[in-house]
Amino acid sequence: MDNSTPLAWRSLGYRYGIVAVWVVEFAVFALLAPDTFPTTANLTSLLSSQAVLLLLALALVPTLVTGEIDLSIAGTMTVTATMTAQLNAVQGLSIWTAVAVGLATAAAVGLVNAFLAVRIGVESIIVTLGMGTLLIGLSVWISDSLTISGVSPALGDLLNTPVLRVNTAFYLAIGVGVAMWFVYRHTVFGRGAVFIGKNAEVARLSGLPVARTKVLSFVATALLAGAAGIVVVGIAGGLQPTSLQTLLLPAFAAAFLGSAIVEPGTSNPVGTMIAVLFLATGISGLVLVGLDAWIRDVFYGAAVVVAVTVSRIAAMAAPSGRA
Amino acid sequence: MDNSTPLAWRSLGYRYGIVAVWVVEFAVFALLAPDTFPTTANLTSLLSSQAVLLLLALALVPTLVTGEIDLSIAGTMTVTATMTAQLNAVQGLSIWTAVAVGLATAAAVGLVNAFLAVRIGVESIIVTLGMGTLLIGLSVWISDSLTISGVSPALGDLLNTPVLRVNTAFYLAIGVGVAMWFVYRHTVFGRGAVFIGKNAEVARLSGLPVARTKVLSFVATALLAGAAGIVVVGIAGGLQPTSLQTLLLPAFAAAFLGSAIVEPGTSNPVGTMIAVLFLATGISGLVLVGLDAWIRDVFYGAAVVVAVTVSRIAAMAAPSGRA
Amino acid sequence: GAQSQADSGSTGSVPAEVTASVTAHRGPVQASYTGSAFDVSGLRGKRVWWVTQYAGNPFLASIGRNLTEALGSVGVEVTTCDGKGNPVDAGACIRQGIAQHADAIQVDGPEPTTYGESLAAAAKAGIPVLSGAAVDVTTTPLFSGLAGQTSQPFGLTGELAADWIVQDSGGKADVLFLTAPDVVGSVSEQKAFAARLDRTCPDCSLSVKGVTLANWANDLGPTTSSELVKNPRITYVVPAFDPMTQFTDPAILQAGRNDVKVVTVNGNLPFLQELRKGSPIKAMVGIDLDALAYLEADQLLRAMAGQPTLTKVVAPVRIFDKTNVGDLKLDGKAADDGSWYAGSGASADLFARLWKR
Amino acid sequence: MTAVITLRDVRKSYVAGVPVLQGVDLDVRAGEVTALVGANGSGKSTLVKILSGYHEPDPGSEVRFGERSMEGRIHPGQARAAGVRFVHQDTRMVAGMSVLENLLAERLATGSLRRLDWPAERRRAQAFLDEHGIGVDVRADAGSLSLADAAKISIARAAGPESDPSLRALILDEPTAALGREDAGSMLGWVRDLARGRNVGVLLIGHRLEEILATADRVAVLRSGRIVADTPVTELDHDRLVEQIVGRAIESYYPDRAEEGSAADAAPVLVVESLRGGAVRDLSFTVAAGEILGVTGLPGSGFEDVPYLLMDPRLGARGALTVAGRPISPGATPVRARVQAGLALVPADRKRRALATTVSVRANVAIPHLRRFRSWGRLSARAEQRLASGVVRDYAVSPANPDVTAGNLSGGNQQKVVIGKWMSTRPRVLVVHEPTQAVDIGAKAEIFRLLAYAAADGMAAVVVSVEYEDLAHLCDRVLVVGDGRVVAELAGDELDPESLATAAYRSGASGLPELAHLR
Ligand SMILES: Nc1ncnc2c1ncn2[C@@H]1O[C@H](COP(=O)(O)OP(=O)(O)OP(=O)(O)O)[C@@H](O)[C@H]1O
Ligand SMILES: Nc1ncnc2c1ncn2[C@@H]1O[C@H](COP(=O)(O)OP(=O)(O)OP(=O)(O)O)[C@@H](O)[C@H]1O
Ligand SMILES: [Mg+2]
Ligand SMILES: [Mg+2]
Repeated sequence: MDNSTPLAWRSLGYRYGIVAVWVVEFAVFALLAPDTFPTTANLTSLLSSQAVLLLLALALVPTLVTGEIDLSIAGTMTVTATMTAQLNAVQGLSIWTAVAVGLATAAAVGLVNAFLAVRIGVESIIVTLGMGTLLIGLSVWISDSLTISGVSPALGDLLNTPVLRVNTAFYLAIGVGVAMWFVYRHTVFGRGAVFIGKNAEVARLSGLPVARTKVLSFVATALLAGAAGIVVVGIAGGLQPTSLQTLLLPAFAAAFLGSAIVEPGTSNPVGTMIAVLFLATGISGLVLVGLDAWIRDVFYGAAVVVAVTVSRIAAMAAPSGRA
Repeated sequence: MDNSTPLAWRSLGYRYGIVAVWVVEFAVFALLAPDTFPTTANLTSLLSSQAVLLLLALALVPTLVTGEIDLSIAGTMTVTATMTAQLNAVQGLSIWTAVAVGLATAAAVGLVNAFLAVRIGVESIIVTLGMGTLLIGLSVWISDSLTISGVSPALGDLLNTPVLRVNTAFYLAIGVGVAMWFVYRHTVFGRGAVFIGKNAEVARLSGLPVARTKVLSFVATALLAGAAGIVVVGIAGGLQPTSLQTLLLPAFAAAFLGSAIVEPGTSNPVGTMIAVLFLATGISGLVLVGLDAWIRDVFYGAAVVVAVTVSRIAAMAAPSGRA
Repeated sequence: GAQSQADSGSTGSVPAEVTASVTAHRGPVQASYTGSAFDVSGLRGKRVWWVTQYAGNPFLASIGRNLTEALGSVGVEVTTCDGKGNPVDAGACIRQGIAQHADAIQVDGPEPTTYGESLAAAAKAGIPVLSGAAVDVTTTPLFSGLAGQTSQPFGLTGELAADWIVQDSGGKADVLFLTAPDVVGSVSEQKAFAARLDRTCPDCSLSVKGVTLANWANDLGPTTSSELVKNPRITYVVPAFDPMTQFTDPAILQAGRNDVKVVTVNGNLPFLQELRKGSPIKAMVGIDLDALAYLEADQLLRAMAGQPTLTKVVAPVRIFDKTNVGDLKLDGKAADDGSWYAGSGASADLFARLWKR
Repeated sequence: MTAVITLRDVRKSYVAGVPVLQGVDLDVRAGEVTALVGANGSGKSTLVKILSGYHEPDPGSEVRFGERSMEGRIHPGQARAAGVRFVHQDTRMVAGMSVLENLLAERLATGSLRRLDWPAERRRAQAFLDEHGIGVDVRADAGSLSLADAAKISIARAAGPESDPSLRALILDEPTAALGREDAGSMLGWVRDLARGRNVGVLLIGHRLEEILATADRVAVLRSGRIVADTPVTELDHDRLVEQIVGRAIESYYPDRAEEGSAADAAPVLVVESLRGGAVRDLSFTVAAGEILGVTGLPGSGFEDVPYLLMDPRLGARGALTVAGRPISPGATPVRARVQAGLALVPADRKRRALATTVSVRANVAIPHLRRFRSWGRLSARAEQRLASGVVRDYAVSPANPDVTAGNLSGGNQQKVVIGKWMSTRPRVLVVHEPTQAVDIGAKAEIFRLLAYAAADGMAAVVVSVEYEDLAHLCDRVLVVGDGRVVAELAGDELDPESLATAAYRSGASGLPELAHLR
């Protein structure tokens, strides 16, 4: 074992290999659609449209890091969005009050998940799966099974204002991601959370606040999912409550893909953001090249499978690899 | 704790508690809709409609038992159904050949999943997530983005024939479940698989064929998902390839709920079948009581959360409970 | 809403208007259009962004194919973008269209309110956005920010379904109507159906059940069979859209009810084939997707040419049942060229005359 | 005598350029017990895992089971077919499955679809356990077994029933690490008879030399990847063996402690009042700063629960605790508060409770220190690196690289990391459970020295162990626990291994160990 070189320098290959793939992907589309794909306009609009998925995928990180999983993010996102839209557009509350209430709801959901998963000890994958469906139902009830329209443009204006031709929502999402990167890489809380994810019992007997950390993580996940919901309301201006469920799998695809890179084996914010943009680049490119819709699904699926497989193989080849 | 009482007899309470809940559920609906719910007509048609979900939920058991997870079942189901329908209705192959090819496709998918998850060692939750999306795309391609109809009635006749007013498809699904119960409860292979699921490391040191067992499990899961797809085609006589994805979460809800009962902590066929029927009973009851559509989601979600939580609490209270 | 069974003993009667309406709509459609001719020569080479709610939806896919053909005929090229069933991806598609300086954007499926903000952005960029196959344009005013709208006549399809049932049942039918509450079109269809039934059939009863899109595969079956058990007198089941029959028909069989007749809407090829085979589907209100696509094309061209758009135009519909389904040529080509309605290529010819090259 | 296992020039390196085994030659002969000893990390377990087919030997290595010679990676099936059975280092029974199924593990290996006749299997298995005097219900959850019972069962499982003729060789990797002297003695006696009686070749790996000398016929010593000595036990004594293992003589294994008196009258830092929970009925004691207190007893007497009752609120112990003046409610106060008060616990169950095996040594060592930082303060990677390197150095962990994945360390080196991790927090009270299990003779002396050093520095230590010898030499006082209460307290001149053993046995009502309740 080459013990002199630190892990960090070894294995650059499989930690950032995806970036190389990304570059190739970019080049290919630039060749196939030279005058539409590699244009500022296209790329800025590409980025501007990723805020929601970025936030939703990042939302998964806190729970995944601590070794839990939250399948209710789509539901949390929906209920927050519905609350906010309904209170503002229908009940006539100020948009900011509505947003506050929406986020409070999200936090409450996170607390319930945490209570069941951490205090009671139900497997989080199960309890959150149920919770997700339950929340969709509640959202439909809240919205009275109607499509909500007429949300105050104030929110949209805030989120859609272009800065360097990219909307503020995108910067918001990236900002969140960077903050998370700092927390998980450089703070006690973050490092503790990661360790807990590796072996909760050892962490507990070493005095780490396992339960508290997990509870906070569930709440953080819920709040971020809620934030994604609010961005949806903002950039759409209206909402059809049942329409957000289809974002669940893409969010997980990105989060999982992200956990295979940068810090392989641990869900991490930077990897997640890269994954989201990597996948979005592909979709955008395919549209411009003008291929059939089904190819997008194939690409999306294949991208995840291949990327993860490659990074796994590289990891095994790398000197630090284990039997 | 008292080690002198056997596993099997201890804890009947939380192993079969759900059955009690089921009875209550039944009673409640019987009270609310006395002359419609508890009728043979209702119950038989209820059962007849569950074959697909039963098979799909049972499909999850083999992989879950060995500590893996397969999120591609909906995709596998879709591609199998599409293959079969397309080959028979459009290409004009005999229905049985088409079924055979369909199942072969499913098996192939299972092998690919197994190769990536077991041999390469990619986390199964990630690789199968990608695989699922990929397969949906392929299905749309195979079906040429069209809805397929005109599948030979021979298959439908076989699966729809009522026996004691319940269709044969249901008995097929139950038969599969019972066979699986026997395998996982009473055979060397089955208990070996469970053992591997509990601790693959020790299993491997004890010389259990971990890799082989997992590969077989992935294939079994894929084949069962494929079977579910074929039942869909048979019962409906046609198929819109993209219409089956939404069965993924209900199948997991049932499988997870099932893993909390009968043999708590281990995914098991009997529990899974009970869970499917428990949830279906609720849906049917709600329709008859005549409540809004959204209540259905609330019930579905709440049922999973509550049932699992209760069984968990009972498990902790039970003498064998361990924190 | 269901209505009273008060005089359910008496034998129903069939109002003349119903018989008239059914007979009228059984016959082939006359291709007609109120729009004036205008010059499209300047539009050659323009690019239209077609945003579909969900590429996996065959109904929308067919519109897409026809739209591409229609616009292609005047040298306008179409780029397809998949909204993947959620407002985020749909919004992304619209943004991309704007970024690519598309000359017009056609959004088929989503309700305009769910992309209102994107409309603002498009307006800033001076790109017209048109809505299609979303809301019933005969009853819904143009959403602010839209340059035009088209749709199938959701209301009418509902009424025709009602008429067929009233006539078929001799004015005495018990009906189960299945909607997708999260698809507004299906609700318009159901409301019109109910109103029509109310007016034309005092002895009929109606019960309505909703199953959200995401639960079709899991719930349509049990919901249907349970309702049939609950009210055994039901002999007509009306799924708002024909793809629902994939799940309702088996349930009807499983409920052991071969006396139940299914009447549905859209007229996708496979379900017309079912109808001909004599499955539970006994009547189908078909929508001329070729015409619908040409109407969309026409609105798009007008918008791009700076002409005023017509905001209440809808696709022609036709009732199919055993009396006329036999005459149809049931294959993929016919499904896309309007053969079943005003005749093969009718729309193409009609608009070729209106679009001056 | 025929060799049932023959090893010639067996080589293995996990990582290119870092050989672990550099050409091992060894015979395991039928009917005798061959002992394999060596320092931590010398490659013993690696050798075992090659024989069991878990790892593949490097090309050129030659392994023969009887006459059959194995090519490349040995298939587990081949080993089983050749009648070679294993007990691997710290592999617990699988929790969540019945003891019965754990016993059947080898059989499950066939993976066939044959029906298991549970009631029959149960009867057979129960009889089998009784035959070895193991008082456990086969339907019990294996997760509820004490380490001792688990160890005994896994040995019995490997040997199979008397009736089983196929057994040729039995390979035991530190089988008695978790057992008390007496249990170990009887178990090894049984192993010895088995070798003779059923003409089986036994390869016994361990660090307790007196056990080795008492059991083995031949002792092979593994050092730096080679067999450096292979001597009939008759020509060996303890010191010569030690010399062979560490390459030098160790003059004393035990540090000479400062005068006990001084420690005893120092202020108590740990005060335990009527502690109750698990098998502990009522326990009160105090430990003074600089004092090393031993706690021992027979398995099941409750003494092995003491460490966890002190540290883990989940066990809901009752009574009163004071650590360095801070009151602690045994059943309520969170672990972190106890750690902050200066309490530290080194559990015996390494893989489950002491070490996160999938992360680096560095991360493991850093964990208890994280609390030192302001909870949102930025972590200093350098400080962390310094800390980890320090521990690796002071405790001679090999390989000496804090970035190694902890699970890749040898058993003993893992133990060193755990102890170092806690020592580096400079605790006021250190509670250690079997601190030297799986640790080689050299490291053992080192660990004792560091304990004594820390004590001299004012730390109070509670050493919970069944190693009477060590306790007698290391501790100022030793409490002997019987039936959940203190039955004897030995100190000063009356404190010697023999009197500890006798006290322990007088306490145990019957000779038959009961189950330990908390694991
Ligand atoms: N999976 C692995 N990957 C890399 N290195 C390993 C692995 N397993 C063991 N090693 C290294 O091989 C060497 C020998 O380990 P092994 O477990 O065989 O020692 P041992 O003789 O059993 O020690 P102990 O007496 O402490 O159990 C150690 O340096 C260890 O770090
Ligand atoms: N995995 C096991 N470990 C130990 N004993 C078992 C195991 N499985 C079954 N047994 C015992 O064998 C007997 C027969 O097994 P069987 O599974 O038929 O019992 P059961 O009552 O049917 O259990 P279940 O109702 O959970 O299927 C049971 O009484 C049980 O005590
Ligand atoms: Mg049984
Ligand atoms: Mg070892």
